Order: sequence, then C-alpha cells, then structure tokens
Amino acid sequence: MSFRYEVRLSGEGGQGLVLAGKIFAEAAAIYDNLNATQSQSYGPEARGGASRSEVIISDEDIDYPKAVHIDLLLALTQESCDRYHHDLKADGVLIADKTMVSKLPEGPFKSYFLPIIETARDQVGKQLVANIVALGIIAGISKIVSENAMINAIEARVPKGTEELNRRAFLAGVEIAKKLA
Amino acid sequence: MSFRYEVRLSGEGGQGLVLAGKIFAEAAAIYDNLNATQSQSYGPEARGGASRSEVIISDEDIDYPKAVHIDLLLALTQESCDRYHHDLKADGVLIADKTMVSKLPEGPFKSYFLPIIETARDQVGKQLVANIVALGIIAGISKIVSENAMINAIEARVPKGTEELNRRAFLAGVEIAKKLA
Amino acid sequence: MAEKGKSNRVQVLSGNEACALGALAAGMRFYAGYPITPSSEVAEVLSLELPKVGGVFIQMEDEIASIGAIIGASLAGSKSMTATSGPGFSLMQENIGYASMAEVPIVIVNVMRGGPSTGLPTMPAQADIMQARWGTHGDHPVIALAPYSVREAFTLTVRAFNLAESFRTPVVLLMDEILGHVNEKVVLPLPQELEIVDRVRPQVSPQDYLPYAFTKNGVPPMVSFGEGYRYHVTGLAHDESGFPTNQPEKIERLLLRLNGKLEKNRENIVDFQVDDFDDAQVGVISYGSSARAARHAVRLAREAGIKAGLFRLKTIWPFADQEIEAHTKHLKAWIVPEMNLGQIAHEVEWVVGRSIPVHRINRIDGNPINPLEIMAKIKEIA
Amino acid sequence: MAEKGKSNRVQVLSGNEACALGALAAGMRFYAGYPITPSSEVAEVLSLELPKVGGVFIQMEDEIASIGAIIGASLAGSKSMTATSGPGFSLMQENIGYASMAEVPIVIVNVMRGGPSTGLPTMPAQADIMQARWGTHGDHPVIALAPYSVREAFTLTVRAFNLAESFRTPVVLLMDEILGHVNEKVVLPLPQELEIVDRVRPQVSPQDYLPYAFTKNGVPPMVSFGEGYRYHVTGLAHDESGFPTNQPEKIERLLLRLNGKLEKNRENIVDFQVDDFDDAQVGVISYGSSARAARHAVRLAREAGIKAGLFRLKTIWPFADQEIEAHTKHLKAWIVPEMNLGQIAHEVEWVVGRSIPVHRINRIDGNPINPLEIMAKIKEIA
Amino acid sequence: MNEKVAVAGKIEIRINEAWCKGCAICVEFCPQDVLVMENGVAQVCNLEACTACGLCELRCPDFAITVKKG
Amino acid sequence: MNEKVAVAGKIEIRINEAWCKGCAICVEFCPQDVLVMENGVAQVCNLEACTACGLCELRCPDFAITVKKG
Amino acid sequence: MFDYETYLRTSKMPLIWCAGCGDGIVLKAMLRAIHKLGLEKDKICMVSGIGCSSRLTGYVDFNTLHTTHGRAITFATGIKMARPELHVIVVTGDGDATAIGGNHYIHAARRNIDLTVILFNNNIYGMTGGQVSPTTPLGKFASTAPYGNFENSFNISGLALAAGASFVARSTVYHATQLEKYVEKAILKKGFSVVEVITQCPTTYGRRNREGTAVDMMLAQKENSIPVSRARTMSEEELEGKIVTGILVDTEKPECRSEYQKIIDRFSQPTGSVETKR
Amino acid sequence: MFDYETYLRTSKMPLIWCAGCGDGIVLKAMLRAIHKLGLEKDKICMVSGIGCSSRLTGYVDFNTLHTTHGRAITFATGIKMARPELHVIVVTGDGDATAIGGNHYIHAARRNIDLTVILFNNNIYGMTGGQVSPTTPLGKFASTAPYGNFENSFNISGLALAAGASFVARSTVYHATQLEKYVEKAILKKGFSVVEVITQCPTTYGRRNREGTAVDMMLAQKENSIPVSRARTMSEEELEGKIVTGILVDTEKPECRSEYQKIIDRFSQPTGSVETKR
Ligand SMILES: Cc1ncc(C[n+]2csc(CCOP(=O)(O)OP(=O)(O)O)c2C)c(N)n1
Ligand SMILES: Cc1ncc(C[n+]2csc(CCOP(=O)(O)OP(=O)(O)O)c2C)c(N)n1
Ligand code: SF4
Ligand code: SF4
Ligand code: SF4
Ligand code: SF4
Ligand code: SF4
Ligand code: SF4
Ligand SMILES: [Mg+2]
Ligand SMILES: [Mg+2]
Repeated sequence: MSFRYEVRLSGEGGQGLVLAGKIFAEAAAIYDNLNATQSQSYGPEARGGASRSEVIISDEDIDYPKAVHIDLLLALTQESCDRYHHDLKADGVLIADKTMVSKLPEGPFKSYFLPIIETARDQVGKQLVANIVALGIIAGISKIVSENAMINAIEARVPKGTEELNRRAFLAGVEIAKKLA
Repeated sequence: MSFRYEVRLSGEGGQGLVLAGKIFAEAAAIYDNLNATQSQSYGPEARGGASRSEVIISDEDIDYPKAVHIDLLLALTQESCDRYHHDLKADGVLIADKTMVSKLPEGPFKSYFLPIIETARDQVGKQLVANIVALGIIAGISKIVSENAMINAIEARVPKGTEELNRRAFLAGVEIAKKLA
Repeated sequence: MAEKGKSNRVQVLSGNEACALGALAAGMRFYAGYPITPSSEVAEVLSLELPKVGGVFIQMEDEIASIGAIIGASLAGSKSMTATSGPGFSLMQENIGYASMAEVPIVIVNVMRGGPSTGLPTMPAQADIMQARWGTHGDHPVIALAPYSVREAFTLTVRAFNLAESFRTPVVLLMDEILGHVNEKVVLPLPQELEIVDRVRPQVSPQDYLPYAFTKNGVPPMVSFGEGYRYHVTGLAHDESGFPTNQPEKIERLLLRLNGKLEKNRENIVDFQVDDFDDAQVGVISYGSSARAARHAVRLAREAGIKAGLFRLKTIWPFADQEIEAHTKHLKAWIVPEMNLGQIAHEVEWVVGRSIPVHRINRIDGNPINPLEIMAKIKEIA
Repeated sequence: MAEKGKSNRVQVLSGNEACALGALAAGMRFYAGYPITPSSEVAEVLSLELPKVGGVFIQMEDEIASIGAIIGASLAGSKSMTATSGPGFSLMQENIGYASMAEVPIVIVNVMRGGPSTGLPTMPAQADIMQARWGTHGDHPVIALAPYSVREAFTLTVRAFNLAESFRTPVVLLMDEILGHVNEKVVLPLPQELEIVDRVRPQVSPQDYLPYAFTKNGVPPMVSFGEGYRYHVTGLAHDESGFPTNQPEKIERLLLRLNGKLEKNRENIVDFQVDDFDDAQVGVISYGSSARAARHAVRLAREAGIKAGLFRLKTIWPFADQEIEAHTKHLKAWIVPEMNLGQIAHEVEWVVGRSIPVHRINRIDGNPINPLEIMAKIKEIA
Repeated sequence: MNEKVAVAGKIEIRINEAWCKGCAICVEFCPQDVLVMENGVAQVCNLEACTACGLCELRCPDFAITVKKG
Repeated sequence: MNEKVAVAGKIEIRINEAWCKGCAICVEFCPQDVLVMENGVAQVCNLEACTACGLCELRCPDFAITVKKG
Repeated sequence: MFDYETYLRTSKMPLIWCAGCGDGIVLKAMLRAIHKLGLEKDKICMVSGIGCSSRLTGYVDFNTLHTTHGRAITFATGIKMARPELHVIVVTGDGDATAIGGNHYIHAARRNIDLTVILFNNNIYGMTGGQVSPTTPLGKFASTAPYGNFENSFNISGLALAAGASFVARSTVYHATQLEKYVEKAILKKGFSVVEVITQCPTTYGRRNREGTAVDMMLAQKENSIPVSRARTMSEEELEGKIVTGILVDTEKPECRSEYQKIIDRFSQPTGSVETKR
Repeated sequence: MFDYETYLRTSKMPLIWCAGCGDGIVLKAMLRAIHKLGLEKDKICMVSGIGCSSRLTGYVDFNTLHTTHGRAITFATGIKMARPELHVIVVTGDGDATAIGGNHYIHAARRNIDLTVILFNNNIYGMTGGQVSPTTPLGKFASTAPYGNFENSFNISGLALAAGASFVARSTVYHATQLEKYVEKAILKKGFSVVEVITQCPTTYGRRNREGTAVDMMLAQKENSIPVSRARTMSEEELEGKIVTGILVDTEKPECRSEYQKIIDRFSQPTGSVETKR
C-alpha cells in the first residue's frame, strides 16, 4: 500500500526548522529513494526565517506539497503548539519541547514533552543543534526514513567541521525516541 | 435641410494652420451659432506643429469630427496638395498656393491657384499672416461663416496689437475670393 | 436653429482643455504629472489655472513620482489628478495598485495613443482598455470612464472625481488622441448645475475611527491627514484599523470587500447611453471617439431605413455586462468598432455567450475608424 | 518502488533554484534583476553560478533598469532573464511592451505573491495572470507559461527561452510563492536530453537584411549587435527595415504581423496536460501550484469512483481556447480552482459560452487551495 | 505586560520582558555593569552601582528598559 | 539630390538644398560674408572671399553645406 | 516628563525588528527630537517606503503612511505641496532611498522641498534577506554578492549635497545623542534635509561579513567614526572605511513650496471661484 | 578623406530636427571624434532614449537602439556587460537622462561602467513641446511654467561627478571643435564618461524665452561660457547664468565590467559546461 506522511516543524525564526525540514526531505529523497517535498511559511518578507516548515514523504508522486492531515507535529514554542495542533490527525504525534512549551493541548493524538533544547545545550553542548536533535527524535518515532539516510543527509548539509557535533545531536535524539518506544 | 461642411487646411508645420482652423471653428461656433469641430494631425510627438488641420461645420450635432468627404481643401505645399486631393468631393474646391504649389492635380473638383503667401508678404506686409489671408479666401468662397464672425474670431485669437494687420490680411483674402465669383 | 450672434457661454475647446477645466470644477486642487503626448495640454492648462484658485501644480521627475505625489496629496485632503498616455500609464501601474489597496481617491487621465511601446505618439488608439482593468498585479478594483465629446470630457472628469471620492478608489479617465486634441463647440455646465461629491467623513471620534471599516456599502469613511485622526496607511494586506496582518480570515475579508465594493454599487457607477435602440435589430457597442463614428453610422443606417441602434459605454469598468445582456434580446448581432484588436468585443462575447454573433471592427493603423466602415458592416448584417 | 540507496542525479531543489538552473541549461548568460520576495533565490543562485560559466550577473538599481539591461544584453546576443514578483512586474510593464514591439527575446520570471500592491510578500497567489497578458499599454503579443512542479520549473524555463528565441518575444514564466519555495525531490534532465533553440539568423547579407521582415511564420530572423549587420531598433511603429514610420498601411501591416505571430504558431506554443480525461464528466482546469491541489483532488475523486479529469494549463497565454473547447464536449461542468478571483475562469467562460457551467474555486487569503475544497465541489457536481 | 521593576533609592529600572529581545546592548554599554543577560532577557543584577546615566535606555532598540531617577 | 556646387579655384562649396533648412547659421558665422540666405536656403554669393576655413560646415546642423579645398 | 510611549502605538509592539537591529535606536532618537521640538502629533506626517526600516511608521502615533518601495519621497512631496503646514518626515532605507528611489531622492533635493529624510543606512537590503545595496562597501559579501561586491558604492550624503539639499548630516546608532540633535536640526530646517544614520543589521549583513554581534557592530561604528572637521584634514586613503560624521552642509536657499506660494499669492483670483471659461 | 556620409544613413535624411536646432551640430562633432579614433562602425553601439536628441540614433550607420524614455543607460548597461568589446555610446537629452532617467544616470556613474554619455542639454523638453525640465533655469518660461520656473535646477555634470563618474566635461554647440575633443576623450576613457553639451532649441525654448534665433542662441553660448579654470576663481554670484565649460573631472578608477571579468576569470569552471546539480 502506498503512503503519505506529513510532518510539520514549528517554532520561531532562527531555530533552524527550514534546514531541518530540508535535511529530512533530502534524507528521504536522495538516500532512501522516496518522494519528498519540504515547504515553509515566512514572516514579513524573507528576513526573519520561517516559523513553520513542512515535510511530506511518500512513495508516490506528491501532488499537494502542503500538509493536509499532519502525522507528526514538532512544536518548539508554546505559540506554535497552540496554533497548529488542530491540524494533527487523530492518530498523529505531537512532540513539544519541554523548555519552551509549558502546556500541552488536549486532543486525541499522542503527545510527548521532550527535552530537545535541553539535550542540545547540556548533553550535546550547543543549543543551536536542537533542530538536529529533533530530527533524531522524529526519525526514531516515525521510522519513515532510515537513520543512515538521515546521517548522510545531515553531513551533506551542515557546515564543514560540524559534522561530528551534528551526528551526536542526531543520535541523542534517536536515543530519546528509543526510550519512548 | 441640414448641412455638414468639411474643410481641410494642409501644408507644413509653422504655417499656422491649426490656429486658422481654430479661428474658423470659433467664428462658426461662437459668433454664428453653428456647430463646429477642428482637429489636426501631428508630426513626431507634439513638437513640429501640425501639417493638417480639419474643420467641420454643421447646423446639427457633429458626431464624427474628422473629414469624410471634403468640401474645401487648402494646400499650402505641393506635398499636401498631392496627398490630400483624393479626399475631395466631386463638387469640392481646391485652393492651392501659387508660390508653393507648382502642379495642380487632376480631378472633378474645382481648382484655384491663388497668390496666398504672396499676398500676405507683398500686399499685407507679413508672410506670417498667409493663414489669415487663406481664411479670407475660404470665407469668401464657402460662405458658410459670416465675414463678421470671422473678423470677431480673428481679433479674439491673434496677439494683441496685431488685430489691424490680421484684419487686413483677412479682407485681402476676401477680395481674392470675390474676384473668382 | 437658434439665431446668429455671440453667445457668452459658447466656447471652442479641446478635450484636453475641457478635462482640465472639469477637474477644476470638480474641486481638484492638486495636479502632479509628467509631460507626454497627447496628454500634455491637460498639464499645461492646469499649470496656468491652478495657482489662480490657490491650487498646486507640480511637474514631477517621472510618472511614478507623479502618481505618488497625487496619492500623498489626496491623503492630505486635496482632490488630486494626473494625466498621461500609454507609456506613462504603464509606469504608474504599481502605484495604481497601491491606491486601490489603500483606498485613496485619485483620478488618472490616460489620453490613449497608438501602442504598444512608444508606438504612435501623435496618433489615436483605444488599446489600453484591458490595461486599465488589469495593468497592476493582483486582483483589485478600478473604475474607468470614457468620454466621447469635449463636453463629456468635462462632465465625466467631474464624475471621475465624484466616483473616486464616493468609493475611495482610483478612477481612470480613458480619453484618446482624437478627443484630446479636437477643438469643438461646447457650452459647459454652470457650477450650480454640477453635483460635486466629497469623501464621506467618519461620524466617530478618533479613538473609534477604523480607516478600513466594514460598512454597509463597502466603503469606509475617510478623513485626511492632519485632522486629528492619526491612522496608518499601508499597501500591505491590513485589518480594519489599517495595520498589516497575516491572518487569512482578515486578509480574505479585506480583499473581498475591496474587490466587491464596486460591484455592490454598480448601479451608481455603470453608465451608458443608448440611441435608436427601441426597435433596433443591429446593435453597435462603442465608446470614446469611436462611438462618434458609430453614432454617425447609425444615423446613416437609420436614414437608409436600417434598424440600427447604438449602445455607448460611458463607464468602461466595471463592465456594463448586465445592461448589455438586457439590450441583446431582440438583436440579430452586435457590432463592436474600436481602435484596438477587440478588447471590448471580447468582453461582449463573454456577456452574450454564443446567443448572437459579435462582429468586430478594429483599426490599429493610427487612423480613426471611419463611419462608412461601420455603415458597411451594418448593411451587411441587417 | 525502486530500491533504497543514494542516487547521483536525485536532488532536492526549490522551484526558484530549479528555474535558475533551467535558465543556465537553456544557455542564459545574462541576468539582471532587483531583489524581491519570493523570487530572490533565483537571483541569489545565479549570482553564484553565472560567473562559473562565464556569464554575467548584475543587480540593477530597480526593476525598470533590470528589464532594460536584459533587453540590451539580448540584442547584444546573450540569452537574458530577470526575475521578480508583482510590484516589480508592474514596474517592468513599459519595457515588456518595448520588448514585444522591438521583438527582443527575453524571459521574465514572476514568482507571484499576494496582491494588490505590497499585499502579502511571503504568501502565494496567482493573481497576475491577466496582468501578464494586459499589463502594458497597447495590443501586444506575449507568451506566459506556468510550471507546476520543481521539475517543470526547470523544463518550462528552458522552454521559455526556446519560445522567446523562436518567436522573438518576451516570455513570462508565472511561478508562485509555493512553487518558488517548495523543496522537492527532482531528477533534472541531462543536457543531452534538452532541446535548445536559438534565434534564427538571417540568410541574407547585411545590405539585404530586414530586421522586421514579413516572413512565412511571422517571425523575422535576428542577428545580434556587433555582427556586421548594423540595423536600427525602436519602440516606435516601424517598417520592415526597423525605421519609424507614420504610414497607416505600414503600421497596420507591422501590428497585424506582431499580434498575429503567436496565434499563427499556436500549436507550437500552447501546451497542456490532461489526466484522467477519457471518460471524465467533471473537468477541472488549473495551473501552477493550484493544479497540484487539483490533481490531488481528482485522484481522490477517482478513488471515490467519480469520473473527474484534470486539464492542466502549461501555457497560459496564448490561451488554450481551442483545446479547452475540444475537451468540453462530454463534460457536465468545469471547475476552475485558482488563487485569485477567477481570472482564468473568466476566459473559460468565454470559451464555453453558456454550454456548461463553470464553477469557480478561489482563494485569496494567502493560503494555498486545499485539495479537499476541490474534492467537495467535484462531489457536489458529479 | 511582563514588566520587571528594580528600585534602589531614587533609581528605578524597569525591564519589559515582553519587548526585550535579548540583544545585550544595554548590558554591554552599561558603564557600571549593572545589567546581565539571563534566560535571553536583560536583568538588573547590581542596581546599587547604577548612576542612572541612562545609557542603557538610550541604546535599547526595543523600548524594553527604562531608567528613572525619582 | 538637389545640390548646388560653387567652385572657385581650389575651393568648392556644396549646398544640399534638400537638406538645408534655412537656419542661417552658416551665413551668420561665416567670417568672410561668403554666404547669404535666398528663398529660405543658403547660397554662395561671394565665393572669392572664402578662405575655406570650414566654419560654415562645422556648424551647419543639417549636413547641408560642405567645403572642400582641392 | 518625556515618555516614549506618548508617541508609540504600544499595542503594535514588540517591534518587528530582529534582536540588536539598530533601527529601534534611531526611532528613539527621532522621538526625543520631536518631543524636544514640541511638535503636535497631529501636525506630523511620517512617510516610509518598503524595507525593515520603513516598518517604523507602523509604530508611531502620527499620521503615518507606508508606501511602495522607493517612492516615499514622492508621496511626501504630494503631502507637503498640498498641506504645507504639516511636518513631513520620511523614513527610508539605503535601498529604498538610493537604489530604486534614487531619482526621487535627488529631485527632492534639487527642488529643496521642505522634507526631513531620515535615511537608515545598514549597507544592505535587510527586509529581503541581505542582498547587495548601493551602499554595500566594495568587497563585502551579500546574498547576491557571493564573491564580494564588485561595484563602487554611493556616498549618499554627498549625492544629496550635489543635488541641492539644504541640510545634510551623518551620524550612527552608536552616537544616539548626536543623532537626536541632527534630527532636531533637520526638522527645523526649512528645505530638504537628510540625516543619514549608519545602523547595524546583524542578521543579514553582520553575520555574513563576520562582523559579530550587534554590540560589536556598534563598537565598530564608534571606532570608525571621524568628525567631519577632522576628516577634512585627512587624505582619501586615510578615510577609507571610515564614517565621516557631522553636519556636512547647512545652508539657506529658496524652498520649493514657499516659492510656489509666491506664485499663488501673486496670481490667485480674489473670488476663489473657478473659471471654466478660457 | 573624412566624409560624414560614411557614417550616416543618408536615405533617412533630411534630419527630423527643426531649422537651427543644435542637435545636428553635436552629431557632427560626434562623427568627427569617432572618425578620428578610427573606430570600426560595427563595433559601435549607439543607444538613445526618447526626445528630439534621441532621434539621432536613426541617422547613424552603427548598431543603433532607440529605447524608452529615460532608460537608454539601462539598455546600454546590458549591452556593455554582455559584450564588453563594443563601444557603447549613449545619446540622451536633459529630460531623458536627468528627469525620468536620473536614477540610471547616477547608478551608471556609481558603477563606473564604461559607457560614453553624450547629454544634449537644451534646458527643455523639446519633443513634447517645451515643458519645464530639471535643467530649465530658475525663472525661465516653459509651457508648464507659465509663471516662470520656480524650482532650482540641476547641475547635471556635478551630479555625475558626485555619483562617481570617471570623466565629465561640458561644452556647447558653439564650441563645436572643443566638443569634438571632449567626445573623443570620453570615448577613450575606460569608465563612465559624460559630455554635457549645451545646445539650442529655438522652437520650444528660445521662442518662449525671447532668446532670438538659433544664431542668437549660439552667440549667447559663446558669451556665457567660462572655462573651468577661470570659473574656479569666480564667486557663485559671478557664475550665475554662466556655462562652465571644460573637463570637470578626469580620473582613473576600477571599471565595472572589468571588475566583473576578474570574478569570471577567478571562478569560471574550466569545462565551461553547465552544472545543473547544486
Ligand atoms: C518594487 C519593489 N521591488 C522590490 C521590493 C522588495 N524589497 C522590499 S524591501 C527591499 C529593500 C530594502 O532595503 P532597504 O531599503 O535598505 O531597507 P532595510 O530593509 O535594509 O531597512 C526590497 C528590495 C519591493 N517591495 N517592491
Ligand atoms: C514614459 C514616458 N513619459 C513621457 C514621454 C514623453 N516624452 C517624450 S520625449 C520627452 C522629453 C524630452 O526631453 P529631453 O530628454 O530633454 O529631449 P529633447 O527633446 O529636449 O531633446 C518626454 C517627456 C515618453 N515618451 N515616455
Ligand atoms: S542607567 Fe547607566 S549605570 Fe544604570 S543600568 Fe543603565 S547604563 Fe547602567
Ligand atoms: S537592550 Fe533592550 S532589548 Fe536588548 S537586551 Fe537590553 S533591554 Fe533587552
Ligand atoms: S569656409 Fe569659411 S569663409 Fe568659406 S564660406 Fe564657409 S565659413 Fe565662410
Ligand atoms: S547652416 Fe546648413 S541648414 Fe542652416 S542655412 Fe546654412 S546650409 Fe542651410
Ligand atoms: S534584517 Fe537587519 S535591518 Fe532587518 S530587522 Fe533584522 S537586523 Fe534589522
Ligand atoms: S523642438 Fe527644439 S530640440 Fe526639438 S528639434 Fe526642434 S529645435 Fe531641436
Ligand atoms: Mg538597508
Ligand atoms: Mg531637452
């Protein structure tokens, strides 16, 4: 059977969500031979970076590149959590950052409060890589894209010299996901 | 019965044909209570002045303000004479300047070779008023607009201080026309 | 025929002159423009006349600056106008959209000449019809009027201001080179014969004022800068208070009101004139100078016993679709003479579906349409 | 499904990036532009890539300068392009008309955002459709294409250059914010898989060369400046030799050829794609990003057993009127979803007369059209 | 409004946390090291040293810090 | 072409009447009064005085007068 | 007592600008100057174009007009000509005023129309994500100058001067008090006046050019500034990369709107009624 | 031997200009300069805007381009950037270059792109019938300045200078030989160069301002001209109404297209083939 998997990464400008989305899509498309699209919403003009990044992954052609029914929502701020959880499928998954989100919304979906930013800052050593930690969690939970593909995609995208740091961030995320299973 | 009388004044930029046309139209409209329109064709952009000026006079509304069948054509250059005589009615009148036009075109219309520029220069004393001499001739031949109306219109339009000169030019034209009758 | 003798109110004026005088009569007190043939006389007359009535004339560095200045002046409380021709009209498009979006009443006169591009600077055309509707980006409201006589150049200029003020929208006056430059006998209406409309001022206090409020007729009241209301104007999508918004619901509400307000008030905007239509079998739809040839042709046809009628558009946009449809019933065919390749004919076809044929008479060579051409087509059809 | 593992040709690219790469693949070697959201990435990619292939990137002082520069560069022999969005597209209108009139091949990318005016800089729309046709003054020819996927952003950019060169005319590539910014898996065609067309050079000597000759297909051969032919180019109405003329016959001949050349070659220009149309009862006409929602909806409909079909416009102008008419026959109705207030729907109505209903689905709030909206309408009708 | 007020003697420093973007300009340009960054917003940590020179307020781009001398 | 040629010794002045617009610039700026206006076009009337200085040609806006010194 | 909030639309805040953006510091200086001059809020009309800096007009409680990119000065010209009693202040960026809007900038200067232009020069197009601007220094990087800017840049104050402005001054965000004084003088000047403010865009310019944080960029402003009096004694090479601050010109000359008033006063008809007869 | 007709499209003549218009005299000076430099006709591209002066391009046997009003410099920039081996000469009027086209004028100067601009300054819009221009002197009459021009006018050469031009010279139609020399130098200069020529429009300017015939206007040029060396010793009042002629600036600085070539040379891929992979 064919599938269409929709992920929304939400938060605020500067959190690297567009990059994370793009890496996710590249992992799926380039390394796992799936179809993938990634799109985003912007603040005023192009400046502030996006507050929302969506990835659709499918084994078929992806006609509509925007989320319709979200399978997985990442929320790195309270605002984005409040605003977007409505679009989650009933059997969807909400991943909220423990530091930034204080109140989880009600809903039929599964919700997790996870220490994403904290892990990046304290365990990996750089808050900036929270987006990659999140990717590890998403990879681990969704199982849509292989870990190898993700690692390859990450290493191809991040600045030279930071590959090791990012790989650690990703694996830290995968670990967090494993504990949930 | 209603009438529509079409006059085309043709020549080259600088001969004052637009002004002459406008005076003719004002004489008819303001002083003789007829309807009148005057229009012109230009050279490149607005600069050079018009080479062609048309006056339509009627006792009814004038729908179409451009000449369709010309009753009277004034030609102050050979070129304009050659170019426009085709639009003359069969019973129309062609008035060509003796100095500037050397060859009269063939046609069913009535043609006159008249010393317009010459009269302005030698008799009235200023070549510049050839357009007003022409108006006198046209008024005399067409009899569409009263001499009084023409004189009033001329005096209202020409630069202050030149009224007398222009009146003389007009009357000189009227005289020429009289001799034809 | 009335008796001979000088009348004090009879004048011989060109369409451009009458347009300038109409603007003054409408209360226009700010003109900014950039010269271009065949519109320049509008500016020339106003440079002379405006200071006499305490108004302001300024020649700007280009057309973009000109329309910017008139939008500013209108917001500052002056009825404002610019005049141009095709190339300048193209340059104004971005700011025409701004005036639509920010709902600033202005009048833009486009004395049409032959295009595209520099084209035929001293020859007439009517080929900016669709541009007047669609020249700027995005869906937007616009009103366009087309006078056909020197007198109408005056009266429709007055009307252009009235509509701009009534509906807070840019109004385009589509003249053409023939009308702009023809000198014609005219008796202009007296000031007391003219209806002059001013923008509706708010009835509320500054604190409660919403410059983009949703009102019954779709048009928010408007107050000028410097009168104590201190609001914000932007070309960004905005809410009722005038401040930018990214919220889809607010955006949609704004844009539906904006694009709907003219349709909502169409009976006050759409204007046309029919001649000889009662028993007409062949209808001619025309506008501007071409309608003069059309009217001449219809007269010739009637003289020849042919039942022809003229439907003359005075309002070009919004389009008189309902009115045309209503007049289509007993017709064999429409004829649409225009100095372009069929811009209005296309809309007429859209209106009539395929119920009756729509014949085009187009001229694009710099000459006006000749009444005899139209007459020939009427004969052919009748 | 193919097996997993890295493929060397698979990439994830945005529409803007693919457009830039398509232009390079088409042989574009001169880009001039002025930044504007959501098109700026086209410029950014090209500023990096052009020098690598010996091409030139220049950021001009505004959009008017940008289009001026690309027209100049094209005349000098470089395939040239600019990219912009609504406000910049409005500013370019005068010179788009110039390129039409002087028959200079150029490509203008308009990545559409919400309008009118500054509107919604970071949100998608498809509301510059009519502007692409009518934005400049005067009757004029123009080609507009609308890609719907990242891959098509590449291939239709190549096609845009091919058409521009084939027909000596400006070509507008109408993208939108969604397509411009979506990152999508794509395998681009290899250079050897692409057909690249260059302008037809004259077969005659410089003395005999007529830069605006009347040829069989309506398109005169073109030679670049500096190659020994020394001719004159003007935006004024001109004769075959390219020099200004005021003669009505010559003007008419020029303008009829100019405005007719695309219609004459329409089968080489008009392009579309139909899906599931064989037995379709409900037809959906769409284009650009909206067509992705439409395709999704048609799939959903087919899954639900409804006989829906998609007619996707790849060429917007000249309009696929004959093709749409041919596909109207067995339909109950058309549905036209688009991110504007019905600009293409109006044209579809013009095509079908009143033979079948044309339902509009419009969205103007900055959100893309949702496939479910379209699906609901299909259900309602079927 | 999420405002923090620090008062010492006649000097009152208010920090509007909802407006503060944590640029640290106030912190760096305070000649007396009165301010610090904490959790991404400016905080008063050494009010006693404050001379009410107003430089922090002068250069805060976000109207987030105000200094009053009663 | 409607050209008038005046030759005296080695000096040759050509006036292209089809191009001459009668602006009289050549006439006024000729230091030797060689030229005059006649019937709206420039004419050579005093060729003997001509020094072939070329000033008439230099300033004729219409390429209507040329001076050659064999 | 002076309170910024009197002049702010606080309900629209926080400001849209990035953390550390210098624009807010300019805004503050402007408000202090306006307060000092005691101008009535209703008599101020603030006009901006498009850009980060141009978003300023949304936050101030005056008559505010956010126009199209590059055209603020044209709108402002219309306002001033139509209603000379208003203080018309233009807020614009380096791209807005000198790239797309360069023509209006020099023409307003030529006319010497009584506008006050506060020109936020951050050497970049901030709003659209960091493209090269006419004031980006040679060799600096931008999203459309990936190999370093190869074009010479404008001296935009010098341009205003050559075009005919009455008052031209340059300051920086770091010199916030000096800036305030110049704004005050500029508003007072009857004629076209420009205050060019060097301001930092840490987001799209600082980062790409490794100029550090907002604070680092402000410290660089401090270090690189040379008062105009001293600059006059320095060679062109010495001035390379420096910011010449101070009042560059301050003259009196006929102002456009006042000159026009003379025409009105001389030729206006006593009745004030319109003559539609020519 | 030199013959103007080698460079003319004689079949298009007589020239469209009015009797006594100075534009033809400038054209002649240009052709003499081009001849002297021995430039190949095929290697010259002459670009004009819209205006009387801009009609020039129709008469010369080069690659000629008559563009839109004010935009000649933008088209020329594209040509030069795309094909640097061409000599690109721009023919433009005061309105074309400094009213509607003012922005392109200053930006081309800023970039210092290797164009030669011959700017026909007749202080009026000739083509459209005599409207006021940015160079119409204060108080002079025009069809849109019936009460006398109330706006200050540009020093357009000074503007080019402030914007960054490499070579700027001013001459008049009367000084036809000097003019020729400046055109020659301007073409030779690698960089943005302007020759501003004061030329007479007897039809729309001279008549309205009672400046007499074309000859009278040329004599006035002669009388009012002051060589730049002497002008430097004169006060502003003394210079009122004078035409400062001479070479106003002549420097060497990096030229836009050449600087870009350096980037190409450094970064272009040896294969020359296009990489569509990012
Ligand atoms: C006609 C038009 N072209 C381009 C744009 C896109 N745009 C918006 S702001 C901007 C530049 C802003 O730079 P600047 O004026 O320096 O302001 P800053 O953001 O740096 O304060 C551009 C190019 C636009 N909105 N309109
Ligand atoms: C966009 C646009 N606006 C206006 C015009 C009308 N126009 C043609 S030439 C011209 C001015 C010409 O003045 P100038 O450049 O000084 O040239 P001149 O005729 O004096 O040589 C104008 C305003 C136009 N063609 N296009
Ligand atoms: S007022 Fe001065 S001393 Fe006190 S905190 Fe602010 S900067 Fe520091
Ligand atoms: S300067 Fe203002 S915004 Fe920045 S950290 Fe201090 S209080 Fe916060
Ligand atoms: S060459 Fe000199 S002397 Fe001879 S006619 Fe000409 S100007 Fe006079
Ligand atoms: S200067 Fe030339 S155009 Fe003028 S009169 Fe002499 S020959 Fe004729
Ligand atoms: S992008 Fe730059 S200019 Fe714009 S708000 Fe951010 S820091 Fe300020
Ligand atoms: S109008 Fe003036 S500038 Fe134009 S051709 Fe005539 S004299 Fe020359
Ligand atoms: Mg900036
Ligand atoms: Mg001029």
